[in-house]
Amino acid sequence: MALLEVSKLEAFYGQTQVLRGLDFSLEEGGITAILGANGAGKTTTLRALCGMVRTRGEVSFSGARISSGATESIVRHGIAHVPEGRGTFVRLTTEENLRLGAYTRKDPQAVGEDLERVFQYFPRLKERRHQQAGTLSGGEQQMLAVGRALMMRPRLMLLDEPSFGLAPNLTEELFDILGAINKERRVSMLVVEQNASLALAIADHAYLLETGRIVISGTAKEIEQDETVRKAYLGY
Amino acid sequence: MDAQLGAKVREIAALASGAKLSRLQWIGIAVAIAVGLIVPLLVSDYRTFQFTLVLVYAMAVLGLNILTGFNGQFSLGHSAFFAIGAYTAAIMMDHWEIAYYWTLPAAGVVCLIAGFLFGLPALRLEGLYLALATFALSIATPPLLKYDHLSEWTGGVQGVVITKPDAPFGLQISQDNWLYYFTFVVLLVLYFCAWNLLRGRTGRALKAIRDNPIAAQAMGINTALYKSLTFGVSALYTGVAGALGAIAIQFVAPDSFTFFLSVAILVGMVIGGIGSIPGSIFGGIVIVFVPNVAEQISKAAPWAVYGTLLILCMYFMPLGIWGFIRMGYARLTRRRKAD
Amino acid sequence: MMLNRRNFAVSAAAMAIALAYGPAGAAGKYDPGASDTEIKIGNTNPYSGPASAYGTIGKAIAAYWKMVNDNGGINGRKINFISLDDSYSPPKTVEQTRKLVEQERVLLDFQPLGTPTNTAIHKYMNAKKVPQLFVATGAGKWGQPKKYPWTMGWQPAYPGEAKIYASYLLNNKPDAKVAILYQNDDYGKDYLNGFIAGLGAKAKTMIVAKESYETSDPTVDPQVIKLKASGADVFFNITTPKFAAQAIRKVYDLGWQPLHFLNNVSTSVGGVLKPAGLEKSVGLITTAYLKEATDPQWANDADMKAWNAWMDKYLPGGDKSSSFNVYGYAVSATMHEVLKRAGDNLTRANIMKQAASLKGLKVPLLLPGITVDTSPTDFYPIECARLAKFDGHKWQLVGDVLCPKK
Amino acid sequence: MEFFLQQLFSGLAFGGVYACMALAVVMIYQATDHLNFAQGEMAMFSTYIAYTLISHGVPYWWTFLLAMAISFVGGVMIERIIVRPVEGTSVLNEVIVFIGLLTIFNSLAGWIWEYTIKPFPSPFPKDPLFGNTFVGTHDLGVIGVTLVVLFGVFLFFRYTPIGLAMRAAAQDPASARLVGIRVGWMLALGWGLAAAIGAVAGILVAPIVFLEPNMMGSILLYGFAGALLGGITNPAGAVFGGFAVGVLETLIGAYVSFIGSELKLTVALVLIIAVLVFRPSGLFGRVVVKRV
Repeated sequence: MALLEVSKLEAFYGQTQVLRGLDFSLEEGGITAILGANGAGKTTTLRALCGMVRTRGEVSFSGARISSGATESIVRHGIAHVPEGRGTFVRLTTEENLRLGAYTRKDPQAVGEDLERVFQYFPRLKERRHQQAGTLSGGEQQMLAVGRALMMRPRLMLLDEPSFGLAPNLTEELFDILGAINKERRVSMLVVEQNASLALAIADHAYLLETGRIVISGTAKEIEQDETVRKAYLGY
Repeated sequence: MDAQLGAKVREIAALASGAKLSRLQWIGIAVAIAVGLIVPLLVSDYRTFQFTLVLVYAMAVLGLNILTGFNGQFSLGHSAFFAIGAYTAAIMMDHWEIAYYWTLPAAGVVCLIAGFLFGLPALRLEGLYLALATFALSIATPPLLKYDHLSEWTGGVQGVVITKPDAPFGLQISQDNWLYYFTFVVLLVLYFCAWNLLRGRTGRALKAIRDNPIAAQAMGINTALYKSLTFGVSALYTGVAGALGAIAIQFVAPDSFTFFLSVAILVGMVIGGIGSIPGSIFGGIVIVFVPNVAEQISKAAPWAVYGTLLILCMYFMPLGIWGFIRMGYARLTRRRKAD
Repeated sequence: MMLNRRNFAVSAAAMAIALAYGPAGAAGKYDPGASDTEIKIGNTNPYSGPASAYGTIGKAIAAYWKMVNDNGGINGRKINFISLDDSYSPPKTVEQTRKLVEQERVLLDFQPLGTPTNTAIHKYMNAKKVPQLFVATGAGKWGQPKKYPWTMGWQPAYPGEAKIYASYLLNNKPDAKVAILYQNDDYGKDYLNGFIAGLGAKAKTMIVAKESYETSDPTVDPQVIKLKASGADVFFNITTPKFAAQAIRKVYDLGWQPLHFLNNVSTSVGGVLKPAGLEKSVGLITTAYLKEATDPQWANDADMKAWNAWMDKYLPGGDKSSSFNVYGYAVSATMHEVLKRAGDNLTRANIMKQAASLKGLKVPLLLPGITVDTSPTDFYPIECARLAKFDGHKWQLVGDVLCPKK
Repeated sequence: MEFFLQQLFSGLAFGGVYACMALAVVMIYQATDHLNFAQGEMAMFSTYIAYTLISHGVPYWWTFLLAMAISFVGGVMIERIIVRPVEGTSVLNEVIVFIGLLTIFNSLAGWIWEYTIKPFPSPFPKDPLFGNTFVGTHDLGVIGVTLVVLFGVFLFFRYTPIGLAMRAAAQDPASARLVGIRVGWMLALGWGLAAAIGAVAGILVAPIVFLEPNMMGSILLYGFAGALLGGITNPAGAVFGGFAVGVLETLIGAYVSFIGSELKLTVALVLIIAVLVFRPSGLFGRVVVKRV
């Protein structure tokens, strides 16, 4: 059975319908990429999974029905969302931001260990652990967001444009770390990316979204070979 | 970020085209003016006097609305400008025996300057800090009016008593009716000016500043000047209202211009409808009549009723009375179209 | 509201008799607000806002008229007492007073409360020729029969009271150094100016310090410290109850022991001295014209017994230690007498005429020796008072009745 | 010198009161990102509840704790029942609801307990410590209790997960939800805590200014000023700000003769605003660098 099962998912902003019935699933331990142009509904898909927009349809996570729940209840199932714009708590320190990631956990000792592990992944954050998070650079805030998500010990991470605003070398580093996390800790990931080649490089499955519908789906390899995808999104 | 900025610019540009009035709006305005003209003929002098106060407070609410609704700044200090206007009128009439109608432009100019000067330092303050600064202004007003060295002009703690004007040209109408019509005309003129100002270039600039100060600056709008000027114009409206209020009440005293007046104007604005010119009339009605309704419901604890009414208003009309009316109208027309 | 059936029966009977024999025959002369069966009386009071403490007076007055009505009214007419809330805001007072006069069409405006509020309607009431009677303020400006024939005060005017203290000082302590604390409004200034006038030429040398406060101040402690530092040995305390209590306590806590005059506004034992601390209030001197309800010396006083019974019946749960309730009762009793004397001639002019011809009227709850006196040229009903000294339990009356020099 | 010390201590004593109120203000700001104009009246109402408990013979410190507990529950309920429907509509709508709450509490207190001033007991000895004439024991007590409460608040926000969650929820509700924080309850909790601290402030203030429905009016205003002066995001700064406002106001009144008592408040406020113009986040507020 798949970890995440989505059927007929629709989402609305006010009166405007953005998602028009998505059906997809995600295997435990896998990385799935969602590709698409601006406004195709990629970010909305992630937000819909977390109950941050008005939705219709079914979403079940590891067998439990999570659609129609409140955001804070949904994430307590073990879904960590790294949102667009990173969602940094700018007035809190780096460490406080990270600790908030573990807010729902009841094992303080393990939380301490996890904090150290995040600092191992992102040594820059350790240097700045007592600094106000608002003063971090864009790249550092992106790391902070990923680190905060890890602190939850999630079973599924939803990553919204992790490469946004990062210098190419930083992006590569980040994706290496994401790949490592996926392998070491068996964390499943759903990645939304503009940079399709980057996403397809670490994903094993991918979906292409156009105006709120899935138009192409398959393994990352298949998608990479697809004519339209190559022309429109990979640029060769 | 770029996308957002672009959207903002487009939105600002779109505002320019939507500035014409529809036929329905013309009819609405005509009806409102007709009602305004007929009212004093139908009711007693006392009611006319009350409606004069409604117009006066509507003017003050409009003043605050220009600041808050169109510029995103909010003020707890408008009682100060109301007081400056009122005292300007009272001192001119009492000390120099100048005719009442000359006091309005004078009050307006004095308040424009006062508001502009206050607006300059206020520029650097935002949100809560601006609230504190304006609040300080309204707290400081009564003691300043009582200040010994000014008491030759202000009458100190005693205040100034002034005389209500008679109708000119031998018109056979009561003082109250005359003052009502006078206020009504002033209000119409000020409404027209506000509408003209806000739909034109200036209005677009103001809205741009409110919605996205950075983008506005990028478009070459002198944010600082506009913001201070808005403060001045807002004070001007409130000051003229203060002058008319003083003439209607025939008395100015420090106790008339406490912090609670500022609160009343703010309440009137929010319940009337933020950022809406017609809404301010409802604001005036709220300021004058809601306390009376509260008192009628309970003499033991009128404020408890008043507070409850305020909260209920916010529950059922979060966009204010004018927003409520517009939404009701929109729903009605939509239903009609569906049929 | 429990209705006592027997009382109801009695008053119903009284009403029937009154209707049968009362105004009939002598067909009354009436102005708006009066009729064979009813007299409409208007009033404004702060029932909301920061001055609502005074609203107690309005409630007491309403309770008084209820009692009058239960006992058959005045000359067979019921009193219809309409009291409106003005929040102590002059513009609202104007609006509400116009409502009373023009819409409710009351015969007269009784006890509107506050100096700025009454100032706002002063001109209007006189232009409309509607009595503005026994206003609830002690400012000096309410007794000008020539200029304002329709306005009259009631309680001793503030300047007059201040003059009593001044002459006491001139007689007993001519070398005094006086420090003054006053509220920065016309109430405070009236006292201050009356006091300066009372001291006359010596005011300049005798007054060594004066400090004011605003009602929005949370405390007057800093002012008291400053006054003490002036080296004064007399302290004239012109403050409203809350600030009076603060000042009394601070004076004591600072170890300052001046001759301490406390204005009559704040002499309530229950409402001021007890909160300040009775032991800290020993030695205070004030003027009094009303009996203090908590004072044991009046325990068997007939008026006080009647007042207690009235409180129990008409203001159950009301604060018996509040001097406002005594005040409201006494001033209403004065109005009661005026209306009684007006008989069936209930015109506004006759009401003013009756109000301006009270001679040696003994109103319930006034101190022995204090009477209400008016004439067409004297619109100050109560002018005299007695000095009283606080002994730690009650106000001890000292000496004779004193009247300010004119 | 004696005069100066007396003025200084008088300023400090009232500063303590303002500081306590400022702390409650910061508390609710930390938890809800808003200033609550009804805070003072809520504190006043709590104090009346304490007054009622004491007059029914409940011992002082039990009353203190009970009043805090009742206020906490009351604060939570007010947020859940009254404020919640307007949350997220607009700041001004919430302000109007706060003003509504203010008038309701003020009026209800006057209606239930009347407007006459009432003495409120102090738990501290009546006589000044060591027979000094500078400062009353209660005043010292106020300063002490304020500092204790400040310390408690500091520990709570800094070291407990729930304190951290409250700050997060106030700053960025959407992100807070994403880490599983129940934002609605954090707001309610903030209201409850602020009400409880307000109760402390009221109980401490009442013996000084006397208990009456309007007692907190001006104190809340000074509390706001203090909180903003010190930095609305910083509890310790707010406490400092409260003390500063008290001392500043007193000393200006005492030493600048042409200002005197008449305009001291005005001048104090102008000074505060001047400070804010140059330090817009308050003396000790953290400057937030926003990267776009």
